Amino acid sequence: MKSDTNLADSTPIPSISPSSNYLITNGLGNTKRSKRIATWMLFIVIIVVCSIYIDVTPYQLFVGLPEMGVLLKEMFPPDWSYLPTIWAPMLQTIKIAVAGTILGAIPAIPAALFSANNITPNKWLSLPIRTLLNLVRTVPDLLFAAIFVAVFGIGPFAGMLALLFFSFGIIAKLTYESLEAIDPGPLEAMTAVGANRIQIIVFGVIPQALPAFISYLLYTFEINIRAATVLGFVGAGGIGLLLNQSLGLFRYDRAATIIILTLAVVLIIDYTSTSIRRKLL
Amino acid sequence: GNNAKTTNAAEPAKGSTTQTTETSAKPAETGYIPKELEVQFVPSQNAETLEAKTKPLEKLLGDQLNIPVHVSVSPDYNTIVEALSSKQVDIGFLPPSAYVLAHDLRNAADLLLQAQRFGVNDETGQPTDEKVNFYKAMILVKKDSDIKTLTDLKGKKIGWQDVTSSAGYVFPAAELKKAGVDPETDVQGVTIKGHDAAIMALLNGQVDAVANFQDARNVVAKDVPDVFEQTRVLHFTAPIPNDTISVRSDMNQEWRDKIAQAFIAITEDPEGAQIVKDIYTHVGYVAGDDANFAPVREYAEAVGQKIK
Amino acid sequence: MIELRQVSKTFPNGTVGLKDINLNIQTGEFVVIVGLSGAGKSTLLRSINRLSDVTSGDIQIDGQSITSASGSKLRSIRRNIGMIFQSFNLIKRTTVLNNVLSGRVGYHSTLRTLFGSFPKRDVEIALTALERVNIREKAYIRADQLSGGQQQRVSIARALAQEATIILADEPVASLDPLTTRQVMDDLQRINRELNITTIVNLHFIDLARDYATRIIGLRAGEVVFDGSVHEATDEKLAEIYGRPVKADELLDSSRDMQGVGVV
Amino acid sequence: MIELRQVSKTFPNGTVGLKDINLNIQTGEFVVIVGLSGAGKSTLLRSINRLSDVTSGDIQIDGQSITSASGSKLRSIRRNIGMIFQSFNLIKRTTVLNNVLSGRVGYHSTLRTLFGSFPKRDVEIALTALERVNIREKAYIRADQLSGGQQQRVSIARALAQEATIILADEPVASLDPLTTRQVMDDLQRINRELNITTIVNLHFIDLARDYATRIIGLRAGEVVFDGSVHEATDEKLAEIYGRPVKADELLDSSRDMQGVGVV
Amino acid sequence: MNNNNHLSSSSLTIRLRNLRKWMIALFILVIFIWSMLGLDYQGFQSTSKVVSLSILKGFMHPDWAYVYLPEGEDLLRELLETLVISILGTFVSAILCIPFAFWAAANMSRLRLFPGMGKFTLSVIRVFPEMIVAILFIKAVGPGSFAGVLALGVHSIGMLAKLFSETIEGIDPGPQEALIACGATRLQTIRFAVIPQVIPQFLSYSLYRFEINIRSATTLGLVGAGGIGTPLIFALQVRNWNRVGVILLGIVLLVVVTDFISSRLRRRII
Ligand SMILES: Nc1ncnc2c1ncn2[C@@H]1O[C@H](COP(=O)(O)OP(=O)(O)OP(=O)(O)O)[C@@H](O)[C@H]1O
Ligand SMILES: Nc1ncnc2c1ncn2[C@@H]1O[C@H](COP(=O)(O)OP(=O)(O)OP(=O)(O)O)[C@@H](O)[C@H]1O
Ligand SMILES: [Mg+2]
Ligand SMILES: [Mg+2]
Repeated sequence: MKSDTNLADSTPIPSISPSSNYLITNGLGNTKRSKRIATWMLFIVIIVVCSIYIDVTPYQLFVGLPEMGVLLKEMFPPDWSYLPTIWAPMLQTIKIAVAGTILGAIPAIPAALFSANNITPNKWLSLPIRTLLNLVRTVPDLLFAAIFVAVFGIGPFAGMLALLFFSFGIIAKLTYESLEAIDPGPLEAMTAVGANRIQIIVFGVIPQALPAFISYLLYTFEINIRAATVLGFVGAGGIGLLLNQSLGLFRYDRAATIIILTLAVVLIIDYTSTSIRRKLL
Repeated sequence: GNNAKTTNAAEPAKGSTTQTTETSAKPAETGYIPKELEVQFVPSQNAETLEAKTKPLEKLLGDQLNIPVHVSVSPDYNTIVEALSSKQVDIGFLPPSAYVLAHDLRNAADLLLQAQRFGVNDETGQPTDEKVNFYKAMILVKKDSDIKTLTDLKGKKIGWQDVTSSAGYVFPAAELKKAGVDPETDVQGVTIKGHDAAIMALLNGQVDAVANFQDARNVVAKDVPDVFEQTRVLHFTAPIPNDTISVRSDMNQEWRDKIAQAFIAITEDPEGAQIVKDIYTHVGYVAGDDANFAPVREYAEAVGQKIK
Repeated sequence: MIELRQVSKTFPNGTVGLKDINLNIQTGEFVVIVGLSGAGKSTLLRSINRLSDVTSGDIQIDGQSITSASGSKLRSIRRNIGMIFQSFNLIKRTTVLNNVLSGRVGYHSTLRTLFGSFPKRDVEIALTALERVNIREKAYIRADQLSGGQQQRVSIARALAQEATIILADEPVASLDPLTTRQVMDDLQRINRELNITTIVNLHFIDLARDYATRIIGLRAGEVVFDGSVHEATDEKLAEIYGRPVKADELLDSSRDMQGVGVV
Repeated sequence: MIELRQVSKTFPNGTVGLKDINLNIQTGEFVVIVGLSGAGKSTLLRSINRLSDVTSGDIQIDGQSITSASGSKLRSIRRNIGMIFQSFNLIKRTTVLNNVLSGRVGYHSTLRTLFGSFPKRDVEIALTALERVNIREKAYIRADQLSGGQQQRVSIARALAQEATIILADEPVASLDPLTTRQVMDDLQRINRELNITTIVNLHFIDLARDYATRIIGLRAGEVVFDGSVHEATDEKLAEIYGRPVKADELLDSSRDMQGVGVV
Repeated sequence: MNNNNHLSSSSLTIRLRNLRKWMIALFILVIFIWSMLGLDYQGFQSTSKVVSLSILKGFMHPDWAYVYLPEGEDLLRELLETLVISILGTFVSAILCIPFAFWAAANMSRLRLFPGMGKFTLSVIRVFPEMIVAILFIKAVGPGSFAGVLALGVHSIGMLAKLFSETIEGIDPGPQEALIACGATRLQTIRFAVIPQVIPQFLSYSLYRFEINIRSATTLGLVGAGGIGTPLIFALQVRNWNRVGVILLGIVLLVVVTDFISSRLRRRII
């Protein structure tokens, strides 16, 4: 293998004999590997301890599965005669969800930009905003609902506010995380042409992050449509209340009707939004 | 038409009259013999203080029955009825309507005991020291309201609870109907979740009347101390039976007796009585009589919630 | 004028990128940086407009220290430095024209550019720049639908449209065919001469370097191992840069005996 | 043997990538494809191992039609075709060694490779391949911490480790210095000769093409405009490929008058 | 001139595209206004001042006694249970959703119908109300934390798999091509070219879901499936603001701590 030695000679790298090189690098690979194994072990231990703590019984799940079938069977056939009753509440729910999502998404944009480490390296700005986001996301929607009802009285407005805060927290968090994952190349290019921060955002960040943002917006909207339980708590009517009533009266066939209508709404929104997105981007 | 079996803890079920349900046809000696007991508690709506605590009762019952007892709490009765019917729960503290549904609709539970609470003084809304096994619903209006009778409610805005709530909808609505006001068409109904929220809505003038348990104003009084001065009871309904203690329908008769005895024994012990009162606001238990629940069925039917 | 004083750069993983670099580049020079792959050429260019911070030392652009500048001062220094990236760094999801126009944002107020509206003049500048690199017909196509060389040309057009006084080009012709290579290098040379624009180019081909450069800098393992005019860059000197003699066939001559090629 | 019969390819956006291509490439040939940027060189290579489906026509590899193969048959054809990508296509977030090892998955059952464990022999093959392109010392470094040329070399090592009978290389030396360029091209030539491996390389430099190829194919706007031996590839023929005369200075000769340069 | 022609035709397409953008913006605006009009804003309520004050007072004086009770069922232990349920629930859903995610990802299949079916399935799972999922599992395994784990786990498949599949759709196709060109099977391509690219995002979404699950404890409380939710609902129902205050404080602390740890993890992974 004359050529091989020739090649090795020509390299500017100091020639370590191949075998020792192999050992060194392989050793490096091993420590990484054992670290990874340790992480996995720790993870498994945590899962096992947790399972024991709350008394997980897979066997019970297995023998209990047919019981679930009993209930699912009761959902069919759906009670179509219930459809006229649920139209208006569904519409109401959509309205609340639209307003809550959009009003939550608008402040979420600056919040996300200020929280992303690669866009706002200033810790003194990002930390308080992240903390605020944490707080907003933490407060259970029930509590939001209770507070807003206390201040604004029962009705859709209080429900919308509860959704607004929730949407704000979720969209901002997801967006800033995907902002942190964007390709830094275009940002560099914009930095290099002397763009200021806002220009970097407009030209380097937004084109990259827009699809994710829209996707999170729709995702939140969908959650909001289904978060109707909260709306029930604030007397905003909505589809969640009817769902609870159906369950309370054990009318699973009506619950099925509600689920199917919700599914239809969600699918229609999904479809229109993807076609809009395709046109926009 | 449901002439369900009366299960009486004090004198075992020989006195059963017309036995229509399948489950009760079983001989008393057979049936399910528990090795451990799964108990779930669902509060009825007339509680002003509640604790989501289970351990004390687990201990009290366990001591009495000598088998392991596991107690859980749930704010929603649907799950308990479903769990009873799939035999995942052996004993349920069920609100009246939930008991009727579980018993009539699912054949999942039989009545064992009924809880007693202190009565409420109609005038002051404060508790008396009389132990009763029923409570009432009421329709509240603002003190200065010009609504004086039930018929005045025509065309007004009423805040109901869920349509499944005995005190918040079924009883008052049925009596409204009796008085000639159709609760579905003659009034403007608004569903409000929570008796407290309903009273707040009344105070804020968002609704003209609300249906509540007696006397839900005590809950609101923590925030609005003069709630009693601001409001007036327009109407009290017929008594609603208190929470039940029900057992799964295939429970062995001997064990039914044992369990009933155990609960009664707990309330007779001062320490036990205190615990049960603190957690569930129960002050005693009496043998349950399914006949007491006839009004629940009747009223439900009156508002179009016929239980098949 | 670009001045580097004792510039060093060590990456977080311990790799030494640059080691004690001292350079003085006069206005209007056409400097070509050569060196092995991994020698630190990209790192050097990226330090000059401070895309990567140096570990120690100071870099001055026309007397202003870019290593200590910040805020709008740093931005205005950068606006005058155009950069062509080795990996193009295009905004893939927008059109070619928008990519080129983005090179002009430094000239406009934030508000104006916020809505992506540029004066007609800017659009013309951008289209002219695209014409120079022969892809004006792709102006309204999304950048991710281009071939490798076409993407590289868009990145060049962006730097041209920036109308900077310094151009840093990191292997601007790596993916280009000889024709376009010549065109691009000629273009760089022309603006260097006509507008007296300081130009620093990383190149792999010594011949190309000799053709265009007024000065060649050789890097090896992060150190400057050669710095001189084209005429001084003799084969011996190049041997130092590449760590061994550069054989005739590595000069990419066209007349050669294939059997005589070394390494086989 | 690779046979292309009336192969055409039109992209969804209407761009014509290839137009009615007919080619016969014998086992052991060293073919260099030249052409302007955007001529369709990458598209042609990607069609041969069916990374992009052709619109019409048929491509046969050793008598088997890859255009109609599927499932495990398609996979086994592909396993015998190594590819070096213009844009490297490295898995950035894993180590260099893992990248190279991924070239060997075709030899193992899915189950075995799922847990990422390769036989010792494979690791040795991978390390040898890295040694050939001079970056063995980076084996345990994450691929995104490499310089451009280093990344290109990893991608070459991956194709070498695959031990294929056909190698398709899409501008394998675009980001490499002349030294490494020669080494890589020599290596390709050596395995082409010693192991009789059919090699198809896209190149931009005609000189390099003339040095290594046994046959040169010229593409222009998706069509084959030249196909012949190195000796046939005269300057006039090249003029056809590039659409105008190739001037002396475009051959990257080292002796030339700078003022004479054309395109300005 | 040819050039001019070209220019004008392309500026026309640009103008058309802008017009379309404005139309869509207008459409969204109209929908927004329509929904705002349905909101029936009634302004501040007469009791809002007293009530907010009493809520605020409750929050200012949290029920510290509830933090730790010797006999159990205090804040700390309920939070621990919530944490454990969330960990297991997240684990269940993170595992279960991976096949769904690949099923629904459009770039993992040549066919259009197949991922379409996957997306539809996920939509169905998503619209299935949490309540019903919880009831289903309570019927199977009885009330308690295990039912909570299963309900959380299965319910969140829909969302997690949707986010995962979008991540998969967004990856760089280059490495996949490289693997395909080596003759790798579909699974091998996924293992070597897809997984390394999506792992950080997967973990990030799982951690995010973990956080949501902690919050969902309130919903689970509705069905008595364990954790801090039930005490919170009870406290809310009887307007015991001091208790609500201390519970909220506990949840906030728990989420902040887990968020801190998870962002640490994320940084190490990326
Ligand atoms: N982000 C990074 N982290 C760690 N090491 C890096 C990083 N970027 C580059 N390096 C290392 O620094 C050295 C110099 O890299 P640089 O990119 O400057 O090389 P180059 O001369 O441009 O090479 P090429 O011609 O291959 O592009 C290389 O050894 C490279 O591996
Ligand atoms: N995904 C795509 N969609 C639409 N058009 C494409 C796509 N990929 C390539 N093209 C177009 O097809 C033509 C041929 O592209 P190809 O990548 O084969 O060129 P090439 O000869 O490899 O050029 P280069 O030397 O610049 O890499 C180009 O005009 C290009 O714009
Ligand atoms: Mg470089
Ligand atoms: Mg190409």
